[in-house]
Amino acid sequence: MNFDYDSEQNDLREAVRGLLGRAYSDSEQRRAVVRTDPGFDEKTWSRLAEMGLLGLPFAEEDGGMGAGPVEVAIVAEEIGRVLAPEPFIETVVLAGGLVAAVGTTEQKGELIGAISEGTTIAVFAHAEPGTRWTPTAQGVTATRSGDGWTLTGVKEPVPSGARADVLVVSAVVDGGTGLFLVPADATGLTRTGYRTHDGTRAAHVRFDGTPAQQLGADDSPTHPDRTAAIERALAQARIAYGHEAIGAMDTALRTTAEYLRTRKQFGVTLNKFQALNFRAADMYVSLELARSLALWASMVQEAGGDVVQAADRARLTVSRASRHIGQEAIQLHGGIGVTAEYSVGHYTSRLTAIDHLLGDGDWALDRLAGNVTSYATVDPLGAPYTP
Amino acid sequence: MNFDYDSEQNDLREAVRGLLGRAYSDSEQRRAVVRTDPGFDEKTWSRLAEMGLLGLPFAEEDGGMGAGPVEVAIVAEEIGRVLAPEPFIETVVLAGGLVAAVGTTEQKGELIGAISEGTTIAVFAHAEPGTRWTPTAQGVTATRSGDGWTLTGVKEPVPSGARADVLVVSAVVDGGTGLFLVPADATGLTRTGYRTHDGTRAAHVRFDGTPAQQLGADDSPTHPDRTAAIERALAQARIAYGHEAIGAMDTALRTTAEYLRTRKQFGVTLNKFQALNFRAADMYVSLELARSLALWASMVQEAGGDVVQAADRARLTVSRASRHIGQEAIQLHGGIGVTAEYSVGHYTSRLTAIDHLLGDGDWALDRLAGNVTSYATVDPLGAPYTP
Amino acid sequence: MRLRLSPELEAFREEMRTFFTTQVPQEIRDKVASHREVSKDEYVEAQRVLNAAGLAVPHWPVEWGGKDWSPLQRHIWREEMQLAHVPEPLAFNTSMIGPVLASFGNQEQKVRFLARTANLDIWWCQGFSEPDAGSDLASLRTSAVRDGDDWVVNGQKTWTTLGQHADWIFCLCRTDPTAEKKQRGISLLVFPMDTPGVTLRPIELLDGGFEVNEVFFEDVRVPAENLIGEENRGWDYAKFLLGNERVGIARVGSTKSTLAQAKQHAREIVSGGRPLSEDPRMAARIAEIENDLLALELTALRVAANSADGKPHPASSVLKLRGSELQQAATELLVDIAGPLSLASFAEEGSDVPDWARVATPHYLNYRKVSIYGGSNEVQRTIIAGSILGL
Amino acid sequence: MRLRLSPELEAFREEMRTFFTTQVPQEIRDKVASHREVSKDEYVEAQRVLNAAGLAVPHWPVEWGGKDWSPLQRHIWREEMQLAHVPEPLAFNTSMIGPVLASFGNQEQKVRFLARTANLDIWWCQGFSEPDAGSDLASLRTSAVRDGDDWVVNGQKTWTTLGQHADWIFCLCRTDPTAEKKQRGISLLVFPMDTPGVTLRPIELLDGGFEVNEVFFEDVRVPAENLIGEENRGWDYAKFLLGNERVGIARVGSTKSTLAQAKQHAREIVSGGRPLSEDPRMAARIAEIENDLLALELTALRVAANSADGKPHPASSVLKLRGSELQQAATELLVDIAGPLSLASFAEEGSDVPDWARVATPHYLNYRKVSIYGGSNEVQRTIIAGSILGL
Repeated sequence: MNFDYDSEQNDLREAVRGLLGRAYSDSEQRRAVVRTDPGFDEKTWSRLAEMGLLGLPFAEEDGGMGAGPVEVAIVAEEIGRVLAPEPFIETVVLAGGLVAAVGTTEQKGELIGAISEGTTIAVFAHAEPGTRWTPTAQGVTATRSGDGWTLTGVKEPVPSGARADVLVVSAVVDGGTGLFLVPADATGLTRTGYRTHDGTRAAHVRFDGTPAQQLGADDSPTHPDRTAAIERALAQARIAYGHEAIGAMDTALRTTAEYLRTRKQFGVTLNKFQALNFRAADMYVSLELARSLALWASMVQEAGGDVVQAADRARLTVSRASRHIGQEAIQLHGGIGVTAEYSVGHYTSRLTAIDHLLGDGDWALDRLAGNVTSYATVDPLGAPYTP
Repeated sequence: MNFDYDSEQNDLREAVRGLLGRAYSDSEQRRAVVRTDPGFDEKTWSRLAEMGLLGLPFAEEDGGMGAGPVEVAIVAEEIGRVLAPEPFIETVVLAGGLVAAVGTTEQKGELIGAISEGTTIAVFAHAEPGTRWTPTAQGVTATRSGDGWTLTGVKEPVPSGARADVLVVSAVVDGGTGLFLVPADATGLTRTGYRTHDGTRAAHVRFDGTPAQQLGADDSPTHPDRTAAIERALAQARIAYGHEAIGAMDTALRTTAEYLRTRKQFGVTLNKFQALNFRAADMYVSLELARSLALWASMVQEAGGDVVQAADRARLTVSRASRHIGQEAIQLHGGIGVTAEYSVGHYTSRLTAIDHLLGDGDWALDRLAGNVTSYATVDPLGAPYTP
Repeated sequence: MRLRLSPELEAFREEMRTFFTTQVPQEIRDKVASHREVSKDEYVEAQRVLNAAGLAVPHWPVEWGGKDWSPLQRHIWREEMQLAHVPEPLAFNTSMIGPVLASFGNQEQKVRFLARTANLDIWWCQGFSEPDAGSDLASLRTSAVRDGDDWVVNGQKTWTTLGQHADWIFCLCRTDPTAEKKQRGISLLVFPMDTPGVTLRPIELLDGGFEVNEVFFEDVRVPAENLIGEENRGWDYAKFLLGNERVGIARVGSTKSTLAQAKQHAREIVSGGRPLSEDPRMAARIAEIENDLLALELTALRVAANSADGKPHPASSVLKLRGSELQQAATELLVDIAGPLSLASFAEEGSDVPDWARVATPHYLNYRKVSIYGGSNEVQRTIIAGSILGL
Repeated sequence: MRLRLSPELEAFREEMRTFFTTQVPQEIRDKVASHREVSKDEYVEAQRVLNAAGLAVPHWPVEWGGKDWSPLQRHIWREEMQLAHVPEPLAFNTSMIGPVLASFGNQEQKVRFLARTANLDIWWCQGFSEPDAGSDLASLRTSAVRDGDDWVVNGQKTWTTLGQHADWIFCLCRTDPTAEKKQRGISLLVFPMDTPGVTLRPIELLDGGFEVNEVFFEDVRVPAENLIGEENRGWDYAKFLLGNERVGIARVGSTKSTLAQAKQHAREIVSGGRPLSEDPRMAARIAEIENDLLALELTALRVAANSADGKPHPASSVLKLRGSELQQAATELLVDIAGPLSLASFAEEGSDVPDWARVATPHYLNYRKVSIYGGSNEVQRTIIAGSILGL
């Protein structure tokens, strides 16, 4: 048991921080980037690829770097630190993760390599207006059509859905939820993109008898139920978003502390007001507790433990911390905190988005509460968190 | 619509405050009184009777003063202000209220007069180890026995149950819950009294074929279900306890503010520490909001509106305020706050007791939540709060 | 102590309710209800409907269009207006400069401005805060120097709400930089926004909207007759005006409507096979906010009933503090009910996400302001601790 | 970054668990588990069992009975001890005066005291706080004046925990009232509680128990050799000692047991026709406290793993702050689960209310202390704001 990064991990962090720090050294740079489609900087995306970050968690034989969840967490945290809008988690952890988990050797060969090289942006089209953070599909249906499948229905909101080159789509199949690949130029595919409050992009995606390829071997008339694989991929993404949130909270807190140290009112700097300092101290407490849980969840993933439950735990604590820190960061700044011209409000905006992407704190708490009387105590180093 | 006391009500408050202020002018007086059984001062009880307070809400024809819920609230608040341990709400509002609501003319003639004169202390024996703030009985059963009834089972905790001259007892009857009168010297009645953390007394009361008189006319072989009457009496007591809590919180806050103004640390008085002042300000906010709701609930009762729902609303807000103010009063005092030798902790102790007597905040919230989507908005001046 | 409204007040409430729900155009009220941006023309139209019926400035002196209402009537008027989603009369006109002019302006100024202010013929904006004078307003530095018959104004204001619509500004300027206390030496000037030397820069907010501005003054010449009240007494007028601002800022009616919407939406969202409204924890969350709001409303009624002498009740700080917290709790609730749909914030045509869910997060983010403006919650706590608890 | 314990640490944990659950008398551990008062004899017995196995003072120098354990081992030792409801070795002996003697005492003092301190042959108490020197400890006024070979001590201490059991006291006294800074001029003296001139007055607490005392000194003569460390350096030793106090004060293991009990009791209480544990809001409340506790435990592990240099990690303030909040949340939870039964607090024979429900409220009231003692939560926030955030 230890919480230390090894030297390679520290090097990785330095490298990512350097790259993203240059790309988004002040909040105006980010504002300029997110103002126009696709809402991120394609050049920065290429540089992430060159550094090997887009292939980080994939097996080397699939064209990846063979690194683990802790490395992904490091990248996510650095993304959060500067609010880099590049769809790293969407493409690498979620869509890429599903391809790596379920895809055939061929599909992996084709897609994992292209994702790692930065030439293909893949996203997971899963949320639907009628569902609420479920691992199953409901409104998009897959139908056998000759050798392949066709999809019908609507996915929304799909993060980066308009820019994506490939969509990994969940859809209702006999006996459960299947996974399919749909290229951007497929017939019967309509994508309507829009900007979201946090500066990123999402889309309404309509499938109208759209041809689709089954993800995984299509060698039986039926499609296996992929709910468990989706649940697992969502859990891994929840953990990664947790780290992005940690990075964002860290910056929000440091920005706030700096503001308190320098902003003058009533002839003195704000850090002469004990009530404000105490609230900043409480923000620090929230942050460090959430950081511990996020790191632990990544370690559980690495150890092969129950990643779904660990992700729920991280989600709950990160959600509570995100609201606390995001709201207090604005309040302690005062008026400037709600402007788009100053950085700190964007952190709150992004934290709010992350919180609602794959299940918020109350949602996670519901899942944990359903189980809470089935055991006496939680042992973070024991079952079910280590196999 | 107005929130002002009239001049008679103000006079009543002054008189009660004078009497109780003399009886409990410092917390040592109260400590001495609660140290020995029955946990209150019989002389003070007589003086309350002499002032007419023990007959306050009862009809004049029954031997009472014919006053209303607002007058009862005034007395309860003054009781809370000095933590007077006399069982006013238990005897007058609960037991007396049930007799007045359900009793025959004879029973009223006998009991209401005796309660009003202070010669009989009656309490409601209702809680059972197996129930949780229900308006029904479960563990005590009533059986027909000749002209009367016998009771079997256990009530606990019964506030002031060992001192009481008469018990009003809820018990299971065919088709619901009935109400019965049991004098202290009944055969088959075993009462084991004890001190509770707030200095008052409670008892374990065992009925073992104990003869009992039905409350209300005993003119049919069956006993009518009294659940609604009990629910109503409990609601009235919840409102009265709410006012007692308001009085206690008011003192706790004033004591705390005084301590902050006078206690020195680091060479200055504590009110030089902004963080502490802000927390005292938040206590004030909680108190005033709870006060508004408690006053409103009494007005609903007076107007003949839905007293049960109004009591639940008051209960919720008073409970939240009680915990907030009770806990902060101790914390802002520091160590002295948890000693029995200083006053403020006793306020927290009593507030905690009140909170758990007839249903705590979460319990009230559950009842309100069950109903919350059945209407669009709450109009405090409209239905169901005015008839 | 009496719960029921008198028959007269019942009738009054009914009259207000009927007026607001039938006389103010539905399209405008729908926009307010759904938290969409109300245009300048719509603001003006709504206020003129109210003013024509004598309902825009009831708290003004009778001779200038006011009604001699009790505080409880004013409370009912405001709550019913909010419940009906009527855009409130522009606060800068009716709660701020109007009462100041009526109390401290000279007769000529009253005649010149008051009727047009009530009717929103003049749209006023506020020139108070500066980049280095926010909560510490008395540190303001914008200067007005007397030059012949004019004041010459130089400096900068910020957080000027809806300044982009404004015809005139009321502006605190430092007229005596040598005054011993910084609160002295400040005067209140009014002048048109198109006076040469006035420039305005809109500030984009987190929700993408533009409602506040920076205003710059470069050698702006203001005729001496545009001084309101006495020279160097501007701080007194500002305090008077900000006291008025705090009244009604609890916004109970508005939060009540938001909560009613939340219930409706929670019924429409399905979670775990049942309406979200039937989730015990969601139901409890709604019920708790609702009860908190009831406590606030009753406190507002208590304060209204006890402030007949015209001065703001000290407990009005409770209304601002708690009112803003509950506005924020209600907007956060809507985001959480929207859940994954809340991500579709700027979706347009072709989206299946309902409008209310699209605006939920921008609205939530924007509403972080309500605990900052009008005297931040920290300022309110300072007032409570100091003037009520004696700390 | 690695989740699993090494096989050695797994074995260590197993060894601790086995020892604590089999070697420390069950009756004593049951008392701790049910929050009943542990007698002096039982404290002594338990600590001697630990000490005999080398488990009372593992953090002391090896030559005085310590083990050369890693911070992680110490963490495991403490958590397992709490989970097994073992009364912890008396903090005044093992975490406070012991380490001070080992670090700053002279050889003679070490020989004289340390072994007996580890074995609880001497029961120490703390003479630090005074009526006017609580959080502001440096304002203490108890004086020690040199007179020949003795110090003569006069003054008063308070909050002396378990002073009624104590054989000796370690006591901060002002030895140089002329020192420029009040932190200078304080010295640390030790002396027997039965020295003439020492009197003790127990203070009754809210739960009816007596665990703290006032201690009065009237011309108490203390031999000069009983000065610990250097004259006028007592403040440094106090800071060293209080830093040790903060470590382990998160009390995760203890809160974890309380929470496990809460779950068990919630299963036994019936509410609305089902076990209270199946009430969705009660289940969520328990789950949320449990998750908060997990976050605290993991943070304690992080801090332990990062404080190998022996100094308390600055984040240890987080452990104290949050640890006390969660202890209080867990005790409040038990009161709420007990519900109406919580009123039967001092019931004896003949009551049908289970023991745990009787002690719930007194325990809750008593535990309001944990956010006050050992550096109040306000002190911890000050430390975090100042030394971590630079405010």
